[in-house]
Order: sequence, then C-alpha cells, then structure tokens
Amino acid sequence: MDFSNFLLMRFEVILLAVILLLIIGEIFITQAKKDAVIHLAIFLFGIHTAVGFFNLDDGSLFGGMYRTNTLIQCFKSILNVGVLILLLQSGDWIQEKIMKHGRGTEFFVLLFSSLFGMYFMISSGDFLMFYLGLELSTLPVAGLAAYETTKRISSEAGIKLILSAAMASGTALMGISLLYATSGSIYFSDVITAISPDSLTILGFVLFFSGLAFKISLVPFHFWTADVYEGSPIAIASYLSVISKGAAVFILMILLFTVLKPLIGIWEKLLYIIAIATMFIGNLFALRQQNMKRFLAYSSIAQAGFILLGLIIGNQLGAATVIYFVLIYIFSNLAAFGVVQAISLQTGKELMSDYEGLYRTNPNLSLIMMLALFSLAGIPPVAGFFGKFFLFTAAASEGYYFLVFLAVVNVTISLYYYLLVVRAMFLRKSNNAIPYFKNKIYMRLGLLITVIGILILGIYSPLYEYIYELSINLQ
Amino acid sequence: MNISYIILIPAIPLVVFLLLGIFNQRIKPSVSGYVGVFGLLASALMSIYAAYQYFFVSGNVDGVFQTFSQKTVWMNFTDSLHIDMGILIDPISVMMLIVVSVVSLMVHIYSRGYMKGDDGYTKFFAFLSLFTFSMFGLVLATNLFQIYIFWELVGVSSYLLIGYYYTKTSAIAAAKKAFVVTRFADFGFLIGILIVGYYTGTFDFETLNNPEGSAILNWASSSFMGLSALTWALILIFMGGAGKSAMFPLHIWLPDAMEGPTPVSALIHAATMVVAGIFLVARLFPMYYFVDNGFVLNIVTYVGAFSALFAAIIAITQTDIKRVLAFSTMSQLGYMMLALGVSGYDGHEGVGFMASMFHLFTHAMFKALLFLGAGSVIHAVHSNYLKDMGGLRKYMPITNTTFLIAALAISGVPPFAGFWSKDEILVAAFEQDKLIYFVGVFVAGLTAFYMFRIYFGIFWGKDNTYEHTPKESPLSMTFPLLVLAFLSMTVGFIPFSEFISPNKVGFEAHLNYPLAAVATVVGLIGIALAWVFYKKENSLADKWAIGFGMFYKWTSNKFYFDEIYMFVAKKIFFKRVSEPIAKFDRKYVDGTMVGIGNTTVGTSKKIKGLQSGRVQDYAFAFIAGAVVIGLVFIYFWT
Amino acid sequence: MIEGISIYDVLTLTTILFFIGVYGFLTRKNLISILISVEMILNASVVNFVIINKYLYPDILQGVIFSIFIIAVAAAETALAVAIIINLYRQISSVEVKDTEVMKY
Amino acid sequence: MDILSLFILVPIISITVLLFTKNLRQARITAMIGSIIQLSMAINLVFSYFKERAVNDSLMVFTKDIVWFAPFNIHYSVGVDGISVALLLLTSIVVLAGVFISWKMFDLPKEFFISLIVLSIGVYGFFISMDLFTMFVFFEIAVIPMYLLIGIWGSGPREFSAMKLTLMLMGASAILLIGILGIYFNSDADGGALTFNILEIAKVNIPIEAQKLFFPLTFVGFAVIGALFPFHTWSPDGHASAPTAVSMLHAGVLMKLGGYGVFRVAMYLLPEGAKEWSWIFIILSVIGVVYGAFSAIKQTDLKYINAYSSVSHLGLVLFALLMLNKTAWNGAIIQSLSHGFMTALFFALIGMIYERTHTRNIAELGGLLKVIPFISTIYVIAGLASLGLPGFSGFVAEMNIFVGAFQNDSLFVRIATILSVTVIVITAVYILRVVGIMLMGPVKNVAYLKLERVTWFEKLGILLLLVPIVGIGVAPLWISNMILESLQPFIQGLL
Repeated sequence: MDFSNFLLMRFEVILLAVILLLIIGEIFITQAKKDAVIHLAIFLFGIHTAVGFFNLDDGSLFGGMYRTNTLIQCFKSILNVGVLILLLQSGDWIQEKIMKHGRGTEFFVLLFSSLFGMYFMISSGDFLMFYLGLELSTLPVAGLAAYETTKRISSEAGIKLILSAAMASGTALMGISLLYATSGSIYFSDVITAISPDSLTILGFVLFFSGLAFKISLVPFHFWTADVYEGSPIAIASYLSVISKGAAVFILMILLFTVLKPLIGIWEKLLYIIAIATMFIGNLFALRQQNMKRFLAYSSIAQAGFILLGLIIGNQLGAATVIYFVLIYIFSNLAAFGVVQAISLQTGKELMSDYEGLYRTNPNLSLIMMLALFSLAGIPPVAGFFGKFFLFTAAASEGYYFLVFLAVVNVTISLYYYLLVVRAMFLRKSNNAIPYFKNKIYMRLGLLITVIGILILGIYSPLYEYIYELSINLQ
Repeated sequence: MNISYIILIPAIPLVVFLLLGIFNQRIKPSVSGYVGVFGLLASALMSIYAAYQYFFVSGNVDGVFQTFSQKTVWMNFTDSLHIDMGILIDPISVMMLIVVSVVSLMVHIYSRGYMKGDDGYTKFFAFLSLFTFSMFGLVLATNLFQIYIFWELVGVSSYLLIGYYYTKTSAIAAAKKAFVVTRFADFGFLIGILIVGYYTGTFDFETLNNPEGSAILNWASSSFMGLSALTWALILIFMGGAGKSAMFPLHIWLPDAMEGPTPVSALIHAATMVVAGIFLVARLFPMYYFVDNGFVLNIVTYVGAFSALFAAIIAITQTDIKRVLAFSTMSQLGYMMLALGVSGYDGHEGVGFMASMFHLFTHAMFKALLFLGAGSVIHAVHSNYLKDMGGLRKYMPITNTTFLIAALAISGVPPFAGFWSKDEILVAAFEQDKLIYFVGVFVAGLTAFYMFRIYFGIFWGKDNTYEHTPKESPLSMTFPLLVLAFLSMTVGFIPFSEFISPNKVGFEAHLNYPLAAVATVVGLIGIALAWVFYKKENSLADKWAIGFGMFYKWTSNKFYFDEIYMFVAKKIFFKRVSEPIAKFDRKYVDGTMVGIGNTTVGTSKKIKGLQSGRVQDYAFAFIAGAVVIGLVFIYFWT
Repeated sequence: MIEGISIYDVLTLTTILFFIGVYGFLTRKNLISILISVEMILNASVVNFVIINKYLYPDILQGVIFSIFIIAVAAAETALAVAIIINLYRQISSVEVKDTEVMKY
Repeated sequence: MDILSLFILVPIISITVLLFTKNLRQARITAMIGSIIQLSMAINLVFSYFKERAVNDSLMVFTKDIVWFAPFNIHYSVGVDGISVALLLLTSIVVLAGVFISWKMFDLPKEFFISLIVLSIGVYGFFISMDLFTMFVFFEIAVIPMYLLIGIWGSGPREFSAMKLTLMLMGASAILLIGILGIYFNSDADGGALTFNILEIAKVNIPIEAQKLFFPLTFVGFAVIGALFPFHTWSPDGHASAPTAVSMLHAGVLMKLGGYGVFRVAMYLLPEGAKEWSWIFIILSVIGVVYGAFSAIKQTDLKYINAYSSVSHLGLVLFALLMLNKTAWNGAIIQSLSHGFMTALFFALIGMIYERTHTRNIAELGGLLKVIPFISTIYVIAGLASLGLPGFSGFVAEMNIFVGAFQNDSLFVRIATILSVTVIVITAVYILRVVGIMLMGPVKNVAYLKLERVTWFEKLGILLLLVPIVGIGVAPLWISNMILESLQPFIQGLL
C-alpha cells in the first residue's frame, strides 16, 4: 500500500497535526506562559493555511468515500483564510476572557476539530462520510457556543444549538435512509445513476435538504440562528455565520449540482420558495434588531437567501458566482463581526445605540464597519456589490427575473438596516460615545486583512475568472 | 441698401446696459446718466439716418418698398426650422425704429431730471437701456421666434422697471401681475408659433408673408375643430399680441403697471412696448389677411373696438392721473387694433393698416408727452391723485402748455397729430363696418372728455394750497416735453400712406372731410363737456356720478376685472389647484412611499412573535416545514 | 429478513417512532426528556438503515455500518448536550425549557 | 492613461491626498485644486473633442476598452460623444462651484470633501461609461455618498430625508438592475456573444417581447433619479435637508443621471419598447411637469420650491426624451445642462441666504435686495433663467423641447405638449412670488441690515455657474451642434 495516497488528504493531515501539536504543547507550556498557546495556534494555523495554497492532485481515497479536486481545495483554502482571520480577530478575546480560566487550548482544539469535520464534509464521497463530517463540524461548535460558562445566555445558546442540531441531523438521517432505500447505495457515484424523482426520493431529499438548510440557516430551518449568535461568544457567532455556513453551502452545492442533479426539477422549485422566504424573513427580522450580534445573525440569514439565487440555476455560472459570493461574504461578515468583537471586548457594549457617535471617537473602526456593511448590502465599489450582482446575473441567466426582482427589493430593505448602523456611527452625536481605544496587533491585523479583501476582491477580476474556471468541476 | 450698420442701433443700448449693469456699484450716477443718454442719442441718429436712407434714398424701387434683411442662424431645430438672429428692414420696422429711438431718447433725457437723487439711478438707466435694446430687437426681428425672444425680453424689462421701487408692496404686485398676465398671453403666442412652425416649416417673416408663398396658399391644408390650423395659430398669436397690448380681457396689468416710475410708463406702457402687439399683427398682416379670408381680422376688430370703448369708459372715472392715461392708452391701442382689423390689402383698401401705423406713430409722441407731463406734475406735487392737484398752470407754465397740446392732439383737434391719424382710422372703419365706426366716433368723444377732465383738473379747477409750492421742472425734464410737443403738432402732416401700406406700395390718402368734421365736432363736444364739468370747481360731476348710480360704481372699479382675476388666481388656482396638489403630494404620493417603508417595519414588528425563544417552537417550524414542503412536492409538483 | 413481517410494517414502525420522537421533542418540558426524544428520532433512522439494508440490498452492508456510526455519534451528541445542560443547571438551577427563553424576537 | 480615465483617476488621487489633510484649510485647498484640475480637463476635453470629431466620425471617441470580467464579457469601456462631453463639463463646473460654496465647512471637512468627490467620481464614471455594468457601478457609487452627505452635514430632519432618498434611489437602481440584466441576456439575439457594451447591444435586434418587458424597468429605474412623478418625493425632502453644496451637486448633476441613462440605455437600446410604452410615461412626465410647478407655488421653504421646480424642469427632460425626435432630444440634453447650472446656482444662493439669515422660510425674509444686493440680484437672474427667459440657457432648452414635441402630430402628444407649455406661465408665478416676497419689499427684520456681504469664494462659485447659463443662452449653436451631431446615430437606431 502506498501511503503517499494519503497526501491527498493534506489539509486534514496537517490540521490534525496542528491539533495534536496544540494538545501536546499544552502539556509543556507552563501556566505563566499560557498566552503562548494563542501565538502557537495562530502560527501553526497560518502555516497550515499557507501550505493549503500549494497545488494538490485530484483523486479519491477509501474506495471513493473521500475525494478531492482543485475546486474542493479552493473551498478549503477559503475556509482556512476565514478561520485564520477569525483567529486573529479573536486572539485578544481568548487571551483576556478564556485564558483566565485556563481553557485556551481546548478552544482551539474544538474549533479546529470542527473545521476538520468540515473538510471531511466537503470532501465526502458518500453519505456516511458526509454525515460524520457534518456532525463533527457541528458538535464542537455547540460546545464552543456554551463556552462562556459563566454566562447564562451562552449556555442557552449551546443547548439551543445542540438540540436543534440533533433534530436536524435526525431528520437528515431519515432523509438519507430514504434516499438509500430508493437508490440502493450511500455512495454518491452510485446515487447519481440510480436516483429518479419519485415520491420517496423526493421526501428523502426534502428531509435531507432540511438538515443542510439548518446549517445554512434557511427559512424555516433558521430559528436557532439568532438566539445562538446572540448567546455565543462573538468569535463563535462569527464562525457559525461564515465558516460553518460557507462549508454547508459548498457541500450543498456539490450535492445539488452533481449527485442530485437528476432532481433539478424539484430542487429548483424548492430553492425558489426558500430563497424568497429566507430573504424576506431574514430582512424583516433584521430591521428592528438592537443587539449587533442578533442583527448580524438575521443579516446572515438574508444573505443565505441571496446565495440560493446562484444555486438555483445549477451550472458552472451558478457555482462560480456562489463561491465568489461566499468568499466575499466571509470577508465582509468577518469585518463586521470583527468590529463588533473589538468593541465588545473593550467596552462590553453590543447594542446599536451604543455605537452612536462612534465615528467621532473611533473613525477607523467605524470606517471598517461601514465598508463591511456596504459590502454586505452590495454597494459598489466594495466587493459585496460584485458578489451580489453576479448572483443576480446568474439567476437571470435562466430567466428567474421575478426572483431577482424580489431579491433586489430585499437588497433595498437590507440597505435600510445596514444604514441604521451607519446612521448610529456617523450621523449621530452622542455624549457617552464609546471612547477612543487602540486595538492590539492581532485584531488590527485581522481587520486589515478583511478590509483589503473587501476593497480588492471585487475589483480584482482574475480572482473571479479563476473561480469560474475551477467551477467547471461541478458540471 | 447697406443695412449692416443698423445692427449698431440695438447693439449700443446693449453695451450700455452691460456696462451700467455690471459696474453698477462703481459708476457715478452723473456719469451713468450721460452714458445712457449719449448711447441712445447715437442710436437715435442712426435710426433717423436709416429712415432717411430707406424712405428717400434707396428703399423704394419702382414704387415698391423693398425688404432688406440680414440674418445668421442662432439655433437649429430641424433641417428647416431654425431661429435666426438678424435685422429686417421694411417700412414698418424703420418707422418703429424712429418711434422707439426718439421716445426713448426723450425719456432718457427726462429721467436724468426725474430720477435725480434716486438710489438706483444707475440701475434705472441700465434697465432703460435693456428695454431699448430689446425693443429694437423686437422691431427688427426677422422671424417669429426672434420676435418672441425679444418679446420676452421687453416683458422682463417691463417687469424690472415696474418693480423698480421694489420696497413698495404695490409695485411688486403690479410687476408680478404684468409679467404673469403677459406670460399667459405668450403661452398662446408660443403655441401659435409652434403651429406655424409645424405647418409651414418656417418662422421667417419674408417667407410667411409672401402672398404667393406656400404658407399662405396652403393655409387650409389641415384643420382642427372647424378652423384651419393656421387660423388657430393666428388667433393664438393675436392672443400674445393682445396680452402685450393690453386688449380686453388681458388688459388688467396695464393700469397697475403705472406703479413704475413715470418715465417708464411713458416709454414702455404708452409709446413702445404696448404697441408691440399692434406691431405683431401688422408684421404678420398678409397672413392675417389671406389666411381663412381674414377671419381672424374680425376677431382683431371686435376685440380692438371693445377694448377702446371699455377703456374709455373706465378712464372717465379714474382719479389717479396715471391710471387715466393708462386706460387712455388701452383705448387708443384698441383703436389701432380696430384699424388693423378693418384693413384690406391692396391699394387704398389698405388704409386701415396705414392708419393703424400712423396712429401708432402719432400716439407714441403725444402719449409720451402726456405721461412725461404728468410725471412733471407728479414730480412737483408728489401725488398721483387728481384731488391733490389743481390750478397748477400758474406754477408750471411749460408743462401746462405742452400737456394742453398733447391733450388736443389725442382729442383729435386739428391740426394736431392725433386728428390726422384718427381720421384715417375712422375712414377705414366707415368703409368697412358702420357699427365699428360709430363706436370709434363715440370713443373719440369720450377721449376728449376724459382727457380734458384731467387737464382741467390738474391745471385749472380748484386752487389747491400746497405745502411746498410747486415749481416748474428743470430743463432736463422740460426739454423733452417741448420736443415732443413740437412733434405732436407736426407729425400729423407726414404723408404716411406714401410710405406705409400692407403691400408696401405707397398710395394717396385724402382727408375725408365729412367724416373729419364729424370726428372733430364730437371731440370738441367732449372738450366742451369737460369744460363745463371741470373748468371751475363745482359739484356737477359728483351729481352726475350719483345719477349714473351703479354704473358709475362699476366703472370706477374697472368693472371688477381685477377682482375676477384675483378670484381666479387666488381662490381657484392657488386654493383649489395648487394647495391641494401640494397637500396631495405630501400626504398621498409621499405618503405612499413612506407608507411602503412603514409597512415593512410594521410587518417586521408583527411577525416578531415567530421567534418565540422556545427551542421547541423552532423544532416545530423545522419539522413542519420539512414535512409540508415534502408533501407539497409529492402531491402537487411532480 | 424476518418471517411474516414486510418492510412496510417496519418502515411504518420507524415512521411512528420518528414522530413519537418529534412529538416528545415538541411537548416535553424538561430538556433531558427532549434529549431522550432526540434519541428516538435518531433510532428511527438507525432502524431504517438496518431494515433497508437487510430487506432491499442485502449484498453490501452499507446501511448496517451507517447505523453503527449513527449510534456512536448520537452518544457523543448526548454527552455534549448533557454537559451543556448541567452547566445551565449550575447557573439557573433548572432544566426546564421555559427557562431557556431569554433570547427571543 | 487615456484622457477619459483621468476623470476617474484624478478624483481618486484627490481623495488620497485629502486623507492626509489635517484641517479645513488644507482640505478645502486640496479639494479646490483637484476640482480645478478636473475643470481644466473638462474644458480641454471639449476642445479635443472638436478636434477629434473633425477626423473621427465614429459614434464615440476617445474610446478605451479593457476586459474586466471575461466570463461575463464585462469590460471597462469608456468613450464620449458630444452629449457626455457636455455633461462632463457641467459636472466639473458644478463640483468646483460646490467646493467654493463649502468653503466654510467646519464640521468634519475632510470627510465632507471626500464624500463630495466620491460622488463626483460616480457621476464622471457614469457619463463616460459605455458598458452597462460599469455604468451601473458608477451610478450606485454616485448615490450612496448622498446618505452621508445629507445625514451628517444636513439640517432639519436630515436622518429621515437621507434615508428616504437613499432607499428610493437604491430601490430604483434595483429595478434598473433587472432592466440591465434583461438587456444583457437578450444581447445575443442575433447570435453574438452576451455583452454589456452599449454600442454592441445597439447593433442587436433585441426581441420585441423583451423590449416591452424591460423598457419600463429600465426607464423607471433611471427616471426615479430624474424625479419622475410619482417617484419624486425623495427630492424635496432630500434637497431641503442637504447641505448647500450637496443640494447643488445632487440637483445639478446627480439628477441628470436619470435623463442621461434613460436616453443612453432605455431609449437607445430598447427603441421598440419605448414606442410601446411611451404613452404612459408621457402622461406621467407631463403630470410631473405641471404638478411640480403647481406644488412649487404653495411651498414656503426656498429649497422645497426649488426641489419642486426641479421636478417640473426634469419632467420636461423626460417628456422630451419620450418624443423620440432629434429636436426634442437636443432640448432634453440642453435642458439637463441648463437645469444643472441653474438649480445649482439656486441652491448656492439659497445656501448663502440661509447662512446669513438662518431661515429658508420666505415668509420670514423680505427686502433682501437692499441688504445683500449681489446675492439677490443673482437670485433674480437665476429666477429669470429658470422661467425660461431668452438669453439664458433655459429658453433654448425649452424651445427645443416644445418645437420638437410639436413635430409629433398625434393629438395625444399635442395635448401633452400644450399642457407642458403651460409651465412657462406657472413657473413665472412661483419664481416671481419668491422674488416678490423674499427679495423685494421692505426689510422685515432689522437684524438683516447687518448681514455679511458676499465673499470672494461665494462670488467665484456663483460666477462659475452663471457664465455657462448665459453662455448657452446667448450662443446656443455650438453646444447644440455638438449634441445634435451625436444624436444622429440614436435617431437612426430608432427608425
């Protein structure tokens, strides 16, 4: 047996190594120097991310349970970059709030485990691997959500997440079992050939879909989102909203575009309805949120609705626009969460009204927040505009003009609430505005990367062209 | 004939305007007065020279007065339609040059005295120059659009000059009224121009007026509501002219316009701008005559005649001397319109046209004189009202004499200028329509009566005692009076018919002695009545006024036309149109837009209960959603 | 393959089991009970996998293997959930669902 | 670097420099220098355009084309014809005037000028774009700074107005987006590749059905920013709350994007749709024309008057565009220019008056001619220009529109034309009303007797705007020829 085959799993292997190193490291690092764990984790993960950019062969392992190709690597790298930014942004928080309780290493281990699960989920070649990846990616996050053990809402978030997740995975399993019943195999490659749109398959598909929709937080499977985001530590909310959601979108896309392609007649209708519902519900709820985390939670629900516009057409164009959008969305949302986190860490304030007059005391943070929100809303020249425009173009290419119309209506609604934040920061003056503070280096670095991303990703067209070429893999 | 130098006639006032306007603050008042006067003097001399050249040297070829024009494209609309800027020299434009330049020059000179010490002295001369420039442009216009352009410019100069005393509320209102009413008329004018442009493919006067041209020959090619399109156009253009010339029912601005400084009233609202309407109809006379066989001319006639009568009646009862003169102007303008309306085209039939122009010419002289005389009086007693005057002949001999000459001229007493022109009008009317003739004669009598009413009221009548003893005006003011008085006496002897006629071929016009006698007698009767009523202070007039009762009251209130217009403007347009629209906009249009936003936010509030916070509800939504979607797909969409 | 019992009977059973789980999830007031209900939902699919494998595709043991994994994961899940519940109990001395409704709307 | 891309680049450089400025002095001088460079570039462009036009008779000159997003066939593609050149000139003048008028922007000056310049980038970009995508990008770039400009530096209910304005305009651009996508996906009707390039699409016969569907979307999308009734209500509130320079730029330049877009995209690319739908938009635009004017009569706030007058004037632009002939289009473009200068001038003057008297309510003002003669005189002149007095640009524009509209001999259009001609009267009423109440009459407040005289930068700003108004009004031929020439291909596309 040639072990070099296992190099195909480079992402997983290295990440596993990182996890193990951290666990081992914890043993050797003295209590006084606990902070070194953070630097170590970030450093190691940085290396991991960098290595991820190197090219890797296509191929599959374990009789097709695991497969990889350039597109999947691209996904993984995107997730890596997101997690790296997230680590940078939350480094200070971990140092100040978590390290005191001596639970820093676990945090990283859990986080990386979850990411590890996502790798497998994305790379899965059959439903079993998919299921394991899904669970591995969800369960540690539930633990992380409840990580601030002294806060009631943190525990509440954890319990809500795990119960909902269990429900979702139960439903998804039921669906998978039905699909298994009709197709006779849990291998994707077999399913493609065996599947046909009969009643049982449809039921199985819908149940299975709801399990994934839960992770992407599509309406009506989204209810956990807001509560969990609000209760969890911001780093975890941020993780859930970008990394977890991004990974789920990727795998959903892979499944829909390849495995479940024969059911396109079903799922395009399904996505149509759900897209509309998701956009509207997300936006309408976001309108009146005061808590920034909750606000971003609903905003991320709405964004998920937009993503479906790219998925619905089921071709290379759709895939490329979705990946591009997710990439941009990761940067934008991380920037927004980053600012929220920075402020929360310094002052403990998380309400929109606390942000009043922020520009006059902390101009840079406000500018970053504004750019992030504009990017989320889709205002040129920042990246979000390009992402959204291409999504709409994709949907329109198959004639979904009405859907695009509803989407643009929603863009307008969403602009309203994004502008509410801008209003608080820029337009208002306040006597008890958050005073000026300086962020530590990690946070600044993390925010800087997101800002650069927001500014560059849209205008720099070769990136999109690269993704577009990769997306051919999904045809 | 070389006409290129004529461009300087309007150009000089323009330059003066720009000079005085831009350096308004830096220029000394004394200097600006001289700049204005000498500028205009140059224009006037050139006008006279041009007239001499045209009428006596090179204008007349084989008995026909030639039309000279020089133009350049100013603005392109389509391949055929364009606005030209240029100068058109024909008998009436040359005549108008004389009128405008002479009267304007006199007014400029006069103003140096009249406006002395005023804050806006320089500004005043700037505006006067602007007006003069625009008026020159108007009379020299080569096409409909050019005339419209200058038409608007004289309108705005008039606005600025009426509103010259801008701190006076009444002056502001008057200026606004004048502008808006004439603008309303111009609305018709503009649409008329558009129709002409569309159906004839040209704005050019020479093309339009050519009796053999396609414009006139094809007048019946298209029709709208029973009349041909061109007929409508001419009616609408006449509407523009009627607005500017204060014809009934668009006359209401003219009396109010007397709020302006008196020299302005003399120049704009008596001699020049208000005749623009007459000039417009005269300019397009061939069209008016040939299109629809002169149908529109009937309208012109009746509107003119009615205005003449209407204004003359009102003039009798007014107590503000400038208003009397204003209504008198309106009445005389009606006369001119009437004359145009009854005119024919060829040879002696064109006497109406000729008479109208003739009267325009003489009227400009004596009416300017009347106004300037009135200004001189007002200058002396600081009041416009008859009741504050009386017995002024002792204090102001020159004014007295010149005013008397003007009054005699307007009353049609031979040999003063008015007699000649008015006689021609009556001749023309008599030949065409007896009713119109009788109206004309009656108005002539009324004119004499009201004119001498104010003459006696000012210079004779009761001997008022004055706080400040009135003095004769300075030379700068009396000089123009004397010049104009001289002209009022003499211009009647000009053989107008040899120079001006519709078809540009001169003809012989003779005095019609019976008609002349009738008119003169009627005029003298009017004067005699005025003598009886007003020569000495007595209560006869009041008794008669009571005798007329309601009629007197209506008349002195100008038949409540101001009130009607005010009602329409304020109560209907402001209150019933504008205000509801403004409210509608805020409440419904804007309300809808804001409502959409509020509904969205409201919906958001209503549905917040969905997110109950209970994990079991979430699970229910989850499972119900999945099952319902599954069932829907299985049973409906496969 | 069990004599006298068709696959439909078993599938009906698992469906009922599934919905009992769902019903329990939706109605129990205690978080622990909810957790038990979740187990029932998961077990419904476990049985499903085994039965489908046995009845329809007996050649390859895909479903059976799958069900083993499900059991393992369910155990992990429960452990984590219980840990969180215990942590919650330490803070509010309650494991009632109604006490976990701080965050809403 | 090509001559057109500099219009984008120079403002970006200005912004970069502005970022490093420390105080008002530095900020305004930087902004001024940047804007002066822009203006000189625009003037230079006019001359180069004439030179280029003499030797180059393609539709657009100075074109530059760079592939941007190859998979979508999106290009960064710029080029100008006479119309864009004229509008670029307008923009650069108004921006410079706006900088002068904002000379004393004490609150967050740096940010103010940056936002202002960002806005101008959007406008410049919009006018030079030949690619629908870039055009749309610049359109939105131009709209969004308005929120900050009105929200931060505005007055009155600024937050509400800013929000309303932004949402309505973005809502419109959302509708527009669908129109653009519709055009894009029908641009391969003749078998070519999908393209966003306007010139390419113009050569394609887009199916009639698609034209009918997407014309109204495109039209409304653009026309909302051109204050089409009943979507104009953002404008009064927005203008009233905005700071002076922003009102100037917004009314003077930004609202022109609507007419230009309608012309360049909706009319040019979807001519059949235009013919099909024109009747309903003619009705709406005529309502806008008359209705705006009537509304203006009853307003008491100077800015509201001007805002409604903009609705009326820009209604004429849309009306003219719908007439589908050269003369009316020419009029529409000139009206855009003329309204741009005029309304900017108005807002500048209103700003100066407000700065001195702290009120915009005409009932509280009076006799200003006596106390601030220069400003008041210019106000009268601007008013006269606005009511279409010959010698000013408004007249030229209106006459072109009316004559053009009258070339259309259906009774419906005739009636519409005559109705819209009535504005020459109604406009006179509301303009003179303001002049009468505010400028003339006795001085109502003794405090006004001590008002500050006009300053040099204000004078400069005013003159910058006044010169073109008079310039176009007195000698319209050059600009009209420049525009007419460029209109020719559009007309041919229509027939």
